[in-house]
Amino acid sequence: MKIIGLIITIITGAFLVYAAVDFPAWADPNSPASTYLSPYFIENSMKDTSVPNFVTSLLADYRGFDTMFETTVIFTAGLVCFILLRISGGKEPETRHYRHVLTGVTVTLKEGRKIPASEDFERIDDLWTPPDLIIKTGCRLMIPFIQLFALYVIAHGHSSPGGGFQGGVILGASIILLAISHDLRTALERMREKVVAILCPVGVAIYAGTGTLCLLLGLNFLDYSALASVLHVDPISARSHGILMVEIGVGIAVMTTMIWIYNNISSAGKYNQGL
Amino acid sequence: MSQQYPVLIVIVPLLSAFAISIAGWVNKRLCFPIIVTALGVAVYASVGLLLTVLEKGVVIYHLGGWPPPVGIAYYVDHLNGLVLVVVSLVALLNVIACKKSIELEFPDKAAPFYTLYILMVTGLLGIVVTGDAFNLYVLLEIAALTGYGLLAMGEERAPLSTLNYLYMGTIGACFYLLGVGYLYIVTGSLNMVDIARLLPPLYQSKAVLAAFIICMVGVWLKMAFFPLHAWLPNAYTHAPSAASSLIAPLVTKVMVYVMIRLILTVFTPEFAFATLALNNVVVWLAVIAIVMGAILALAERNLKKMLTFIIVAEVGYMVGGAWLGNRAGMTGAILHIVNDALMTLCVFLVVGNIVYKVKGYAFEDLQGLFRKMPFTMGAFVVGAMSIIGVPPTCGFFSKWYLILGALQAGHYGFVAALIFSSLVSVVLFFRIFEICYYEPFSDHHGHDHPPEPMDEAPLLMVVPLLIVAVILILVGLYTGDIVNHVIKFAIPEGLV
Amino acid sequence: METITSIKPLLAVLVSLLVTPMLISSRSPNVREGWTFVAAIIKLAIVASMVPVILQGTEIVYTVAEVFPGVAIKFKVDAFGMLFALVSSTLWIVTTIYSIGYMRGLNEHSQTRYFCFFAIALSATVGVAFSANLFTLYLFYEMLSFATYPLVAHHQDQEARSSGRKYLLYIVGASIGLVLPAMMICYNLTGTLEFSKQGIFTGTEPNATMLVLLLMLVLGFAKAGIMPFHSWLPAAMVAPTPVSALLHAVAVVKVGAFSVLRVLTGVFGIDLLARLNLGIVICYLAAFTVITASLIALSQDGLKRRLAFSTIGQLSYIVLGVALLSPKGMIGGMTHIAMHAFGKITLFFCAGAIFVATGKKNISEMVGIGRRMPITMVAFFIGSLSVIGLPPTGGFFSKWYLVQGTIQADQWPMLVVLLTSSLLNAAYFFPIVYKAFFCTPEEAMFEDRIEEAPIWCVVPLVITAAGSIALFFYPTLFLKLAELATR
Amino acid sequence: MSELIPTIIAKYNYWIYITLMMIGLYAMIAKNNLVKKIVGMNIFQTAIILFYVSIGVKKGATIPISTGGHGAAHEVVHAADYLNPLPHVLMLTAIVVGVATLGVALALALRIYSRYNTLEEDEILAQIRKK
Amino acid sequence: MFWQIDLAILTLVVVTAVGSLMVKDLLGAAILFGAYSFLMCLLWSIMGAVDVAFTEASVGAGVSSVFFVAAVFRTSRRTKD
Repeated sequence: MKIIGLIITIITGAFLVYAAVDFPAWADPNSPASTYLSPYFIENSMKDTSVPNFVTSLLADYRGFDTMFETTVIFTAGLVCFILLRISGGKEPETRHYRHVLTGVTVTLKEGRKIPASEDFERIDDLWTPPDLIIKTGCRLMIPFIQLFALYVIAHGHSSPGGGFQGGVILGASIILLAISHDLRTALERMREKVVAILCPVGVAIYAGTGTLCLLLGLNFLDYSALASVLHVDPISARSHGILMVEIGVGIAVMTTMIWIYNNISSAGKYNQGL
Repeated sequence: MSQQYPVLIVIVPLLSAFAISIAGWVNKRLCFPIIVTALGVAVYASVGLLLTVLEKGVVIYHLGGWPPPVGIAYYVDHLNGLVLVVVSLVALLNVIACKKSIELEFPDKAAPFYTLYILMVTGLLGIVVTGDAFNLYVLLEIAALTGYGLLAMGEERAPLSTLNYLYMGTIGACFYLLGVGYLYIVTGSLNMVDIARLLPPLYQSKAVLAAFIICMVGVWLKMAFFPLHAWLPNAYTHAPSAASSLIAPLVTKVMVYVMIRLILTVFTPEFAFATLALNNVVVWLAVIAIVMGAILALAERNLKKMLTFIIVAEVGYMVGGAWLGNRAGMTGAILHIVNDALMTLCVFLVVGNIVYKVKGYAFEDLQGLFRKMPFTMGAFVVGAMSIIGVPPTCGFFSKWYLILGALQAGHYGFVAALIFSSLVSVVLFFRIFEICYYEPFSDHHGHDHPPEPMDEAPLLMVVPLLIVAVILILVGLYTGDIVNHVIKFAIPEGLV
Repeated sequence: METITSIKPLLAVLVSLLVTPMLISSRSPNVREGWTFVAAIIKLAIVASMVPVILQGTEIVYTVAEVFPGVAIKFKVDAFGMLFALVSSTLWIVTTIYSIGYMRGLNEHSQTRYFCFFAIALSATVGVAFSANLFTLYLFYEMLSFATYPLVAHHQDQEARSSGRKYLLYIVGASIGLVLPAMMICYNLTGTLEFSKQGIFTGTEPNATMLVLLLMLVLGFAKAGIMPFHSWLPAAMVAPTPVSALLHAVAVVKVGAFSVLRVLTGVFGIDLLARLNLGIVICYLAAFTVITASLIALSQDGLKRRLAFSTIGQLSYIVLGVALLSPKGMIGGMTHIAMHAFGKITLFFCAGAIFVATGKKNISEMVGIGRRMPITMVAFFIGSLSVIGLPPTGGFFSKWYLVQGTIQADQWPMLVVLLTSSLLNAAYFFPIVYKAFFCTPEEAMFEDRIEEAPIWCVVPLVITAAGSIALFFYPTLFLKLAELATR
Repeated sequence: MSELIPTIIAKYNYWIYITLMMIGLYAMIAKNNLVKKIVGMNIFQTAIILFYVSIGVKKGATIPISTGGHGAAHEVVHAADYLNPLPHVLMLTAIVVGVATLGVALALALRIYSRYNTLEEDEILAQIRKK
Repeated sequence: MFWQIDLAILTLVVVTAVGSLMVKDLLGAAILFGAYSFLMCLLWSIMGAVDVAFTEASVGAGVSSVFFVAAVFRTSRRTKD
């Protein structure tokens, strides 16, 4: 296999090198890619959508349809991880471990008995390791700021790098951080599985729904200028607002998907303590 | 509303996917009606679209209101109008036929399964309808990811074979993406029609050549064209029957469509066939694919796996036909997309019914099926006849055009391969018929043994199957109309 | 040539196809067989209603759908097709009666399936007869191959399985492997597949191509049993006797011969064959088959196997007649389809009746059987007379024309072949009859007591035997049709 | 030779992308461990992203965000001043697709591990063959 | 931008890529992959693709690595190659 791999790799590589000779020189301002289509976006983005970040206007408006499917890809990945890994309705384990929070004593109960939820006891798994107070506290302090930053990234995507996707990942990462620093159960208490699973399609549906709204208002799918009549603004601002709406949808979808995938992978679908 | 058909075909299934996903957490019984309605709308819209195209010519839809090449546009011409109808119809019939087996195999995961199912259909429909090279990549990935999810839900070996598929599929999609990048770097555009307009002065460029070859290799990987077919048989065999009867008919066929679209629209036949001298190589590869597929199928003792090797051979038919570089061959390839999708659906639905009742698909499990499941087996006979290429089932007619194309191109190797694979198919299928018909043997002439009671699959599974079988014959009888009114216009005038 | 458009040919084909749902859903065997009768009679009526029109020299045309440019699923009833359709639809009725007797007499299983596929096979046969082009012919030819497979393999045991395999391998293998590519090449060369008197070729194609195409088409229709594609026929004799009778003496093999004749007269055209001197190739192939098959038949002990080899030989008569390319020879070949059908079906019916009544299959076990089953054996005698070609049976006429044809074509070797094979025919039939009636009481294997097969079996064979004789006295219809066809 | 070196330097990004891509491709074909293959797959994908980003580079241009900020619609924007934003947008999508594929691949690897208790392909195949 | 930094990053990218494939420990491979992603993100921000770099930093270096670590945690660190 190694030799075959090597041969294939070398042939492919040689072919690509051969082809690259005919490329325009690197960073050539006169290459077709820089002169044919991109000037339109750069020159008209502000006029068309009043969004200074060309990437955002291009992402969410000119090629907004791609982005909708990009979000759908993410949703799909979350769903696939769920359907592949989640062990739903599985048997409760015979033995359960509990830890008395104050004293650190571990209690093991057999034959499916359990302790009713209380402040004193927390449920732990076989793989439990003692938490580090510094990490726990540090993370807890950081998480609100991370989330705040994420919201900023989503909201300010119009005029600075960032947008729904990056913000969504960061939001998701904040919850994942909680799950890592504490345990998965703690994170799940904040974000129930059902909430995640419903918010995820809702996020993408906000995107697709915005598009459909434009369609219902009489223009083409995702033509945000149709929103002008609803939002009582001029078509150009309507485009800007439309972009914000879909960015929010993307943010929700991406955040929940990241959490969803993490939940399923880190607990192998069992939704126990996790990492 | 009719001017919105192009986007509705994609959007209605997409929105319904979210609805199903949410309904799965609220009320599971809603899922099936939603998916059937959505696919029904898709079928309606695609038929309406095809009729519009037949009447008025190419339909162009600007997404987001941006005219191409600035925005993304949908181009619906005769070629993808036809494929759209096939894809949506196959998906609709299959989901109805597979309701029972989905509920049996995934009692608590039916809703996510339906969601993935309809997302996959969305992806495939999107691939077919789009006129933007990069948009196609994104949809390709949707179809692929959902496909991995659906396939991996099968037997215990399914995850491994799916992971292999995932590696290959990712390489394929990335190659395609790279090819698009090469096109972008030399033309600066992503819109297919626009690229085709900008390309002619660049036909001598190595980058364009590389883009073409890389795109082709990527697409071949995805459609399991020899010698890149190794992932397909295992991945399809171990999949749940509802998934394999969606994926087996559609994915390879849609990828063949992408190949034809690239050849006809993006690179134009002049470049693909005249500038490059690749025809012969590819057709010979197709010949090997057909022969290999047939022989490997012959070696299998397992119905579903045997059928997967037949798919490999059928891919050879279509690629070979398209690369013959003449009108008849291309007609055959396009017609075979339609026919092969339908006949593969037919045989895989049969496998689904058998699995539902007998819980197995090895040859030993098939004994006495003619008596036990007469309707299912009746449809199987029709499907098999179509794969063999017996008139008036549709398989014969596409084979006719393929052979005609090969004769006109003077490629007798391809003719021989087609005839050979027909003959092997006869052996393949009659071997199965024999098992279903003769076995289990009784001692004396079979006069007295008590006939086994009929134990047919539920009506909901049998009726769609029979519909497919009837469609197979109808498409065969109306081949003349399909070719004269649709496919004739799908092939550019330049190709003779 | 005048043509009129009428849906009748399509109806004639569809009648037996449409009756299958009725057969499947019938509750009792009587209802089922009632439907079969109804269909058979309707079919004969439709076919017969077209006879007067055809006799006036008019052709009936009906196009179902155009599938390729220049090629349609199209029916055309001409004199030759009418001749064949008339024979097969007449004999279907008789065979249905016989089937009822035979199947019930032996208490066979899966009778519904049997009658269904029988009906489908008949549809295909009439379809072949009425085909207007090579494509339609191929379509129905394949349909017939697959519809007869369950009939051949009716017994569902190991023997039936291997015979069924052999049957399919030869028939379908040859048709997909040879006919299909040949048809494609023809279409590619000429752009049409329509049968016509002048043939479809322009005559400018290279000789070698024409020879290869001719051989592919003639041998590819393996149902005609021209050697070396003959050995499926004896193997297929495992089928129940009515199947052997109708299909392997009348429908299937005659479809093969009919197709070969169509290829010779409609695709290539007599003139072209004569010009390129290709007829002689087919002549020698057929002559070889005639002699060899007759010799093999002599050595067979199984009655049905002997009949099978006899059939192989007789089929080649038909091909030979047309391949002579002389008008008389062609009339002889075409009428032989009808004459041989009546004779051979009688023989098969007899073989089946003997099996039903006594369970015997081998000739060596039939010494003295004439005393037990006199009617059957008299019919057998008449049938064999017809096959040999002696008066007062219809077979005499076809042989007569064939002989005249060889003289007309100046093919003396063929005359010798015909006469030799007639002698051989006599040599393998007469001993059976002789031993059946004239044997010493010690040799006789049966008690001296008349015990015929069930009435349902006997009546049909009497009818066909009577038909054979009747054809001697009233051969006009078939001769007229054949003459029209050669004109 | 004297022409070759400028060519190499002028397009060094392309050479790097080819190198990385081949590393990834080799890993996907030749590596035995399933997770290693997934790592290879990601390297393969990032290589293509690198290629696309390289297309977007333009000499003497700055990042594709209008310096005028909001409300500067009337200002004339010169295309030559800004980088080509289109490849960036495409690559955002590609990155997302990459992470989605990664999630699915890891989920599959987990399923395989829970069944065969190993991630080495040869060991898994040996187990399958033994059955 | 200084070409030295450019060169250093490019070298490091290749080194980490090869390293993550060579190292005989899956956890190590995951971490090296994170490093690779991060270097890649640097490279892109040098090229001016700020949005892409931002995304790669949060996805490639962030979430992807976490997924890898989680998966390795749930399976095994052992690898033969």
